[in-house]
Amino acid sequence: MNHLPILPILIPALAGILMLFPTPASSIKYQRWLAYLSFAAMAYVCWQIVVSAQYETTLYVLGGWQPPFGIMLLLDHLSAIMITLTTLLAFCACLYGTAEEQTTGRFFYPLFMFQLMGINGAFLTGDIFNLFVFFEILLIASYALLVHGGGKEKTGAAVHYIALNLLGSAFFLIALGTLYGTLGTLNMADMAEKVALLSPQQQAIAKAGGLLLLVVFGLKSAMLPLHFWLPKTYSAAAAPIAALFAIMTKVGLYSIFRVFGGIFGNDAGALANIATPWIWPLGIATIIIGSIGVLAAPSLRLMIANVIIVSVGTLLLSFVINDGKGLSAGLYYLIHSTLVGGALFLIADLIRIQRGGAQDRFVIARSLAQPGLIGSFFFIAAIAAVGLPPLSGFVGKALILKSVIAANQQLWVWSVILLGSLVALIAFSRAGTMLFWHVSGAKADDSKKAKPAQVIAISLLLLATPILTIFAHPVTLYTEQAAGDIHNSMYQVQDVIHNSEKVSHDGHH
Amino acid sequence: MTINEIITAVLLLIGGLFLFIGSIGLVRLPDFFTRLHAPTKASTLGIGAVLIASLVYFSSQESGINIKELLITLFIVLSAPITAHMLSKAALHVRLPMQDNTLNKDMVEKIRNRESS
Amino acid sequence: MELLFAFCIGTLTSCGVYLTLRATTFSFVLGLTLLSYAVNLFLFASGGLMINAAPILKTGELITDPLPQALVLTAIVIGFAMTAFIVILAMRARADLGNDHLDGNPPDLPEVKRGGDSRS
Amino acid sequence: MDTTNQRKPKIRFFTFTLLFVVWILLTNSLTIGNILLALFLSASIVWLVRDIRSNTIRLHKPLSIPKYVLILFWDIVSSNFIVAKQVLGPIKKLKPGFVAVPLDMREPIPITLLASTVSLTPGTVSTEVSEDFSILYVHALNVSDEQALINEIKQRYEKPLKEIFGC
Amino acid sequence: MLNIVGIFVSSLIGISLLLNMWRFMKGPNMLDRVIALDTMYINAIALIILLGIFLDTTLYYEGALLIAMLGFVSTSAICKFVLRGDIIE
Amino acid sequence: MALFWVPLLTALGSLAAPSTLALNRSLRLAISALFPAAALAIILSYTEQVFAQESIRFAMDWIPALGLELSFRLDGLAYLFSLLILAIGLLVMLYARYYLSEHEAFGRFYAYLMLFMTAMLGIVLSNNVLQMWFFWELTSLTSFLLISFWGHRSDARKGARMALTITGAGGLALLGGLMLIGQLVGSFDLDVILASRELIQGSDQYLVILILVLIGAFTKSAQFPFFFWLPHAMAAPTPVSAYLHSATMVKAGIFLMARMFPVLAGTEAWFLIVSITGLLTLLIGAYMALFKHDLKGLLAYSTVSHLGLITLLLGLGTKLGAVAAIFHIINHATFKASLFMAAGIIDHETGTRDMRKLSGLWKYMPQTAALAMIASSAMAGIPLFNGFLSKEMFFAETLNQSTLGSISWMIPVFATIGAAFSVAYSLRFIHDVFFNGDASDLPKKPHEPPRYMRVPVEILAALCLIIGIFPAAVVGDLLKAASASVLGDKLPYYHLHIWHGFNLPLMMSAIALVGGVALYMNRQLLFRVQANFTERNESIVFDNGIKKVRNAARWFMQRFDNGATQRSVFWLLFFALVVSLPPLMQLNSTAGARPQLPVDTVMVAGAVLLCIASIATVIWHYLRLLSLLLLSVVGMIVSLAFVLFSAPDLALTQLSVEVVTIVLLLLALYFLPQRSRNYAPPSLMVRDLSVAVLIGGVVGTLTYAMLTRPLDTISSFYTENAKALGGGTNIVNVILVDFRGFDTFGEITVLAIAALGIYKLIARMRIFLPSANPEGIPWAKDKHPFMFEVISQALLPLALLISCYIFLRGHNLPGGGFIAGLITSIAIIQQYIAHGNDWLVPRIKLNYLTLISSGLLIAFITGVGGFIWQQPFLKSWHDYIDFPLVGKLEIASAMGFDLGVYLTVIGSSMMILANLGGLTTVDRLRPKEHK
Ligand code: NA
Ligand code: NA
Repeated sequence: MNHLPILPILIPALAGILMLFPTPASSIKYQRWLAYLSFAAMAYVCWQIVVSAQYETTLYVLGGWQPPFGIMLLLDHLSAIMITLTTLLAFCACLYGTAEEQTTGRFFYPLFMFQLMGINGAFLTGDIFNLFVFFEILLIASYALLVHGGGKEKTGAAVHYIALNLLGSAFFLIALGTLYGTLGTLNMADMAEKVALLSPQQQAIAKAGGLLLLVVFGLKSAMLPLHFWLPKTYSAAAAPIAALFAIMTKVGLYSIFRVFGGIFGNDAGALANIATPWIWPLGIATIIIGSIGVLAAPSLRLMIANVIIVSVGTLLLSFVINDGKGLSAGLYYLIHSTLVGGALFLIADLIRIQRGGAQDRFVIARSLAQPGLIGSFFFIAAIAAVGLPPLSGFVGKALILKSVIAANQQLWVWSVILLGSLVALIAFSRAGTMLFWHVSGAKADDSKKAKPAQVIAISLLLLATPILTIFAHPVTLYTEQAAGDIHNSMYQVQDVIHNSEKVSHDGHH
Repeated sequence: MTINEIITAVLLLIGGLFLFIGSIGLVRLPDFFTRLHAPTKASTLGIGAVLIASLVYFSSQESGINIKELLITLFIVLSAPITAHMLSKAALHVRLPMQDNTLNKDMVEKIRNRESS
Repeated sequence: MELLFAFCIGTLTSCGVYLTLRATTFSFVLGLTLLSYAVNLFLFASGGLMINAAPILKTGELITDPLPQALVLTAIVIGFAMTAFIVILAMRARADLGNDHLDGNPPDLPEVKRGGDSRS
Repeated sequence: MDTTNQRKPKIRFFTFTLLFVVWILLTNSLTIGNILLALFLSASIVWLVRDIRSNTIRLHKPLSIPKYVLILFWDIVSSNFIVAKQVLGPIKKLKPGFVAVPLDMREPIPITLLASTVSLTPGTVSTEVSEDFSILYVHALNVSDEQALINEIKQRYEKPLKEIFGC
Repeated sequence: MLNIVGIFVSSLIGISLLLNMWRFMKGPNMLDRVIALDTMYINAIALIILLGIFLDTTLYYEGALLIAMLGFVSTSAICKFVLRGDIIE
Repeated sequence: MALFWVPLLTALGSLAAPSTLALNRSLRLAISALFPAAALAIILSYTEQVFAQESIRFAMDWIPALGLELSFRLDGLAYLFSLLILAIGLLVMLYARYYLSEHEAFGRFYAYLMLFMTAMLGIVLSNNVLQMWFFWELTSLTSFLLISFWGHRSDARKGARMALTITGAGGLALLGGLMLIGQLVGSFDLDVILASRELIQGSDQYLVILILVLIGAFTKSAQFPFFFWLPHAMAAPTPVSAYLHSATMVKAGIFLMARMFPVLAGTEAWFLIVSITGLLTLLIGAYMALFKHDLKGLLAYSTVSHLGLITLLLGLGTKLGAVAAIFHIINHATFKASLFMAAGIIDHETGTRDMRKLSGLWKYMPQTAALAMIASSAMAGIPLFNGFLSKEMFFAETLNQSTLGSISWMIPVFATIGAAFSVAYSLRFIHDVFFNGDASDLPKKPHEPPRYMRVPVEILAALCLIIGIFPAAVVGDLLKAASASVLGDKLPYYHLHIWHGFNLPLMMSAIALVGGVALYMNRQLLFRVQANFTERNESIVFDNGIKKVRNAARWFMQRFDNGATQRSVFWLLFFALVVSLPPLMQLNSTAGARPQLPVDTVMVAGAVLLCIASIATVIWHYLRLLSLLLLSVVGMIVSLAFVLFSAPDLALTQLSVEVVTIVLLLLALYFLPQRSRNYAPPSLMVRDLSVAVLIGGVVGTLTYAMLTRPLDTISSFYTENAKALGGGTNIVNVILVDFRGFDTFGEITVLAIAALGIYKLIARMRIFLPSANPEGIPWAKDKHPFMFEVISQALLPLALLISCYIFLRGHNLPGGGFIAGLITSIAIIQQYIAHGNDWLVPRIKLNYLTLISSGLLIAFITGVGGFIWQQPFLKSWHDYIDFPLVGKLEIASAMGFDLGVYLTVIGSSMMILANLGGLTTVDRLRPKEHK
């Protein structure tokens, strides 16, 4: 029995559970070691997962109940990428948090672990209702983490974020009800098969349900006009949390890929690609609004949040470009933008801490305690984020640009992506010069110097971007497989379903 | 039509009627304190008759004695008076108006403060 | 019956949605609660409506679709957790921000007059 | 709070028996397994709630309980009909009012039972008990004779309760 | 005959519920509404029992039991709220 | 392979300077310089092959998905540029050694400089246009670092940002152009692209490609209208200006035009765009240069002008023009770099670059003056200096075209005017600085610079002379090789001689010379004319432009996203409506074929109650306690509906959750205002109402459409196997703990996390505790009514027993861990309400957190139990075991799982409620009568 697919869910879950038991006096220390231990285990699991997905797609049937009756996990290239990415990002964020955030409120580590459990689960599950459950896990954990540390700003942002997401969950359930009420199944691959067989009247109902899922996932991924929560939330959250949240929009995007590529994909008959006509204009608009937000942002964190919105728009486009053939490029860009986004939030936090009362606002303030170190971090991250050589942002954007073939798509995609980069360039150069060089006479506060854990965390994240550039070839090979898996894994599960229908259940022991 | 069924039907009718009368009382009675009496009817004879009807009906079948009805009754009998007590406490506390012809109206402040004489 | 059921769900949804659009946290919670009733009923209905067909196995009886029921159960529990969280958050917001406006900073509008029951 | 240690087991035993019987009736099964389970559950629950008890009392004449219950039952039925007539008849003729019933008992449990009894019989509701447990304030739907009502409550309900609890 | 009685009684209870609702809407005080709600709970219990007889099943009785148990909790909590504001103090 | 080392060496060199902190400067310079020197040696080693018009290539796979490979090519043009980059780079490094003061970050400067060198080499050596772009943008970045080297200065920051923005924007346009070419040709390989002239020029995308590529080139080479960044880049240290802004980076655009010349040039569009841009740049630069008082400003505009000249030459599209352009690239690099260095020396030694303050320096630094005079003569195009030769070629070319038709004569005329200005500003540079009276009030007492600081200038000035006198011998082969790589094998006939006889170009030169001197003599007049125009500071204009854009963005964002939650909520709902309405319109009838259930009085009554209650909630939502009661009504009806439609488990769950929610809301309500304010104007309410009704309509329609259509689901599997495989008769419960136990595992995790989160929220919450109800009546004195206490205590054991019953039967009959857990919680909560926190806490001895973690752990362990038998997570197991005395009992792993659920539910709900309840107990202001 190969338990590999479920380990990314169980390891953080177990760690989180164990952290809740009453422990000896230094319980934070105990929790931290548990966290490190589980990250070490996860590192090994990720390695195994990446290798395993390379030569086969693994189905994990929970409780031994064959699809479509039981819940099923799906380990393919796509989920392998997402899990590994999450683990890396989460490790760095967690490491950063050991410097300070672990003690600014209770349950930092357990919530972090549960958050991971939710995210990993969402990436692995092949069952749409189970996806809902994991969404809720990651959401409730994110709510709790968002208010970590306390304060007005966080509370206000949390109200906004949670209010929207609760409504989103309501629509998720309506969508699920509609889909179950027409397709009569919850396994995504089974749904994919049954979608094509619907009668015209049922198609209309299923389409409404399917498109409601776009609302849900669009909200999570911060697609226009559902993106309003993002700047507020990300800029209010404690730094390691904000960094971890960089993966949250990707959960929404991932779900869009899986559901609208897999269930309502090219094989869905009359309901094929139902989301595409919506994603096109909205993706473009997301980039535009994000870019305007980048320009308008009065503080670094707000600016980064808007940069993330731009990347969301870009990723949305990568999904619809050329009927899904741009997705491989999109996945490369997804890896890049997640890690860089996370790094940027951590860097912004160091800047905020060292600049005193001015925080990360673009106003004249005291000099940073470590301008050289943080400046270099910022410069590298900015290059990557803008999409300039020699870092991975350039590769990602170029890959996406290259994947556009049709002339009318080219005009739109190229102009918004390139203009978006220009805006980012302007904004980042302004931000950098403002924060690092435009300093008042006030003395730098040396007591606020970055702690080693923080520096290591940021370095690790930033290290990823040159590595992604240098090893772009193997990475793109993997993402190509992953993009293909959106369809291939569905076929594979469908085969299993057909075969298990023939073979009678081998029962219990 | 067995005897059990007839008893059941009669009890159901009684129960239904008293539940109905209780609800009418709730509508008709003039002030809060008089309305407080309405649910006691419903929660005693009304629901009681229905529960006994059920007890009778199911005991005729071979599923054995069903005490869930008794348990429900127990709960209602124990809790309804307390509900009424708490409600009237609360009503006295917020000084709800009562009908002018209420006897011993002057006693109200005393009751409210739980004085003894 | 189905029409009546659908109408009730529609009404619940409308009321819930309207309340979630109000400006105070409490109204939002109210709306959300109504909406989750609607959603739960909706999800429940996705398996069809049947009377006297509880999904408890006896012999040879008609049984309604048990799956939506299991889903609704999960949804109810999760909904409860979420409601609890936002209720406490609303309290926290009032404590931190000083009022119960959804945004913590109410627009400077004169209060719109309202009729109706003033007692609470 | 508990006044003596001897009283506690009695209440516990009463609760235990009640739980045991209820369980057996609920599950409607007399297998050894179920009996063991019933014993285990009843004992555990009694043990779990052992501290959650602020008032306790000894049953003096437990055998009078059935008689009391029968009286109560009869009163409920009869007064239901009386009150039904009042409710359906002309409302304006009703003379609602508060009545103070002086109490002879001072223990919380019997008083609670008395008050409950009063409330259960339609037409009267126990609204409050004075702080020193000396007066039970009752609201009645129709008070034709204040003293008669007081006497009825004392005679019909308080007296048997006093007997049962021996106070 | 039991069927006819059942339909009649259930209609009676249905109307009772509507009457309760009328009182609920009319008020005039919050506590009047609480009584109305409490009476509704009683009627709901009756309705469930009736349905059980009607469908010849005891599957739904726990529902009635729960209403009996829980109705008390919520009603008393509301009273406590009116009395003290803080229900757990 | 060796070619690959050229950029790599300089890249490695950038690490050398910063990593040799301990050594002295000269040594550090020497070590650093080794790297470019080695690179130069490699380039030079290919001289023979290049002059023989061979191309040296090196290629390595990198990102095939992108069509990007590491691919280098050394041909004549690349050779020429590499030479310039490395040789002048070395000179600049030497010069900078003396230019930078002691406290400045020497290592960092060298690192940036050599990174820049790498980028430039990358551009010129690339044999893949994408790779070329890669390095192209790197030059923008590194030049940003170099210009902003003195980041504490506002002009440096602004200049750097402006340069980055303009060249970066151009770079993005270029990327677009190159991608288009790549798609058109099917490859980014330069060899392939250069062989695709017909394909590209014949494509209907040609014009787009041309414009995009030219935007890239023009921004980089400071062509009109993008030239303004260059003068502001002069805020950079002078070595940077000498290197980037005269010799190398600004030539990258020229290089690009030369590189793409074979495929893009020769069309009408090319000619019109490039030549007119070049001409305008030439004139404006020359004119502006004359009016700059800043030495470097003068040189910057002069550079602009000369870049315009080269562009114009390339724009003419003739082969000879291209040769002349390449020749002028060489010449301009030599004289302009040396002039910048001279200006740097002057600045360094006098402390100012303002020509109004400088004068008579001849006396103090005659050697520098002499060198500057040589270089300016070259710039002015005086015979014997190299600038003269290329200028003559330029004049000749302007005469040789007729593309503008009857107004073609304008080009040579304007060229001559430009040349005259060139003479004038060169004269000004020399006369105003070195002569023109005596120096007064200079910040420093001027003297000659350190010996070795002058060496680079000497070398470059010497080159100006040598090339000017022996052009063919010195640069003949180089020029030929470079031209050949642009123009192919058939080079036009040209000769590099110092003397071409009396001809029209010479006439033009003479006119320019005389005109230039005249212009300079009458400069005061010109200055006065110019003074009438307010001087545009492009930096301010640019800044204001950006600021305007930013303000517009801010204005827009404030309107679009005012941060209001309500607006976001509205958008969400609106979007949901917009996506779901169209499909429903395709539904031609709402009702389907499935038979429907009949309606009776009770159902109608229930529906009426539900609708009234929910609408009343809307109407009275601002009366909070009332809305709570209404919610209870709705909840009750919903539970009844579950009962009616055969869902006993749901009814039980709904009921218990309902009560817990009410208790929770009551607890919360104590701390919240009792009434809501209404903030919405009527118009907004109408809008909200419409959206609400429409969404309700959509959901209702969906419900009806769904309910009335036949459906085939997977659920028969559960019905058939619940008993046999799941070991239970309550199918819903079997699904929850077995078939879909994983959902339940997630669900209790959600509950647990919610409890943790709420604990966090409650911690350190500062709350407002009202001391009286909203009507002003103080709270009742009787905290715990005794009758309530008595009955609550009596009910507790019963409630617990019932919860056990519900728990144990759950697998076969309605019930289960969740409901049982909630019942237990409610029973405990009831005790809290009756007795209060203080009384109960010491008596209840439950650690809710431990309860949660134990519950989760039990569920977890039940789940992983199957691992031992090689079974998947949550593999269930059940069997009948014969116990002695007791008999056969069914034991199922699902029970363990359900126990986990049970404990977690109790722990979570109690943690939420008890903590919230306890919130007031600690610091509650106790009323006076309670002592
Ligand atoms: Na409290
Ligand atoms: Na001068």
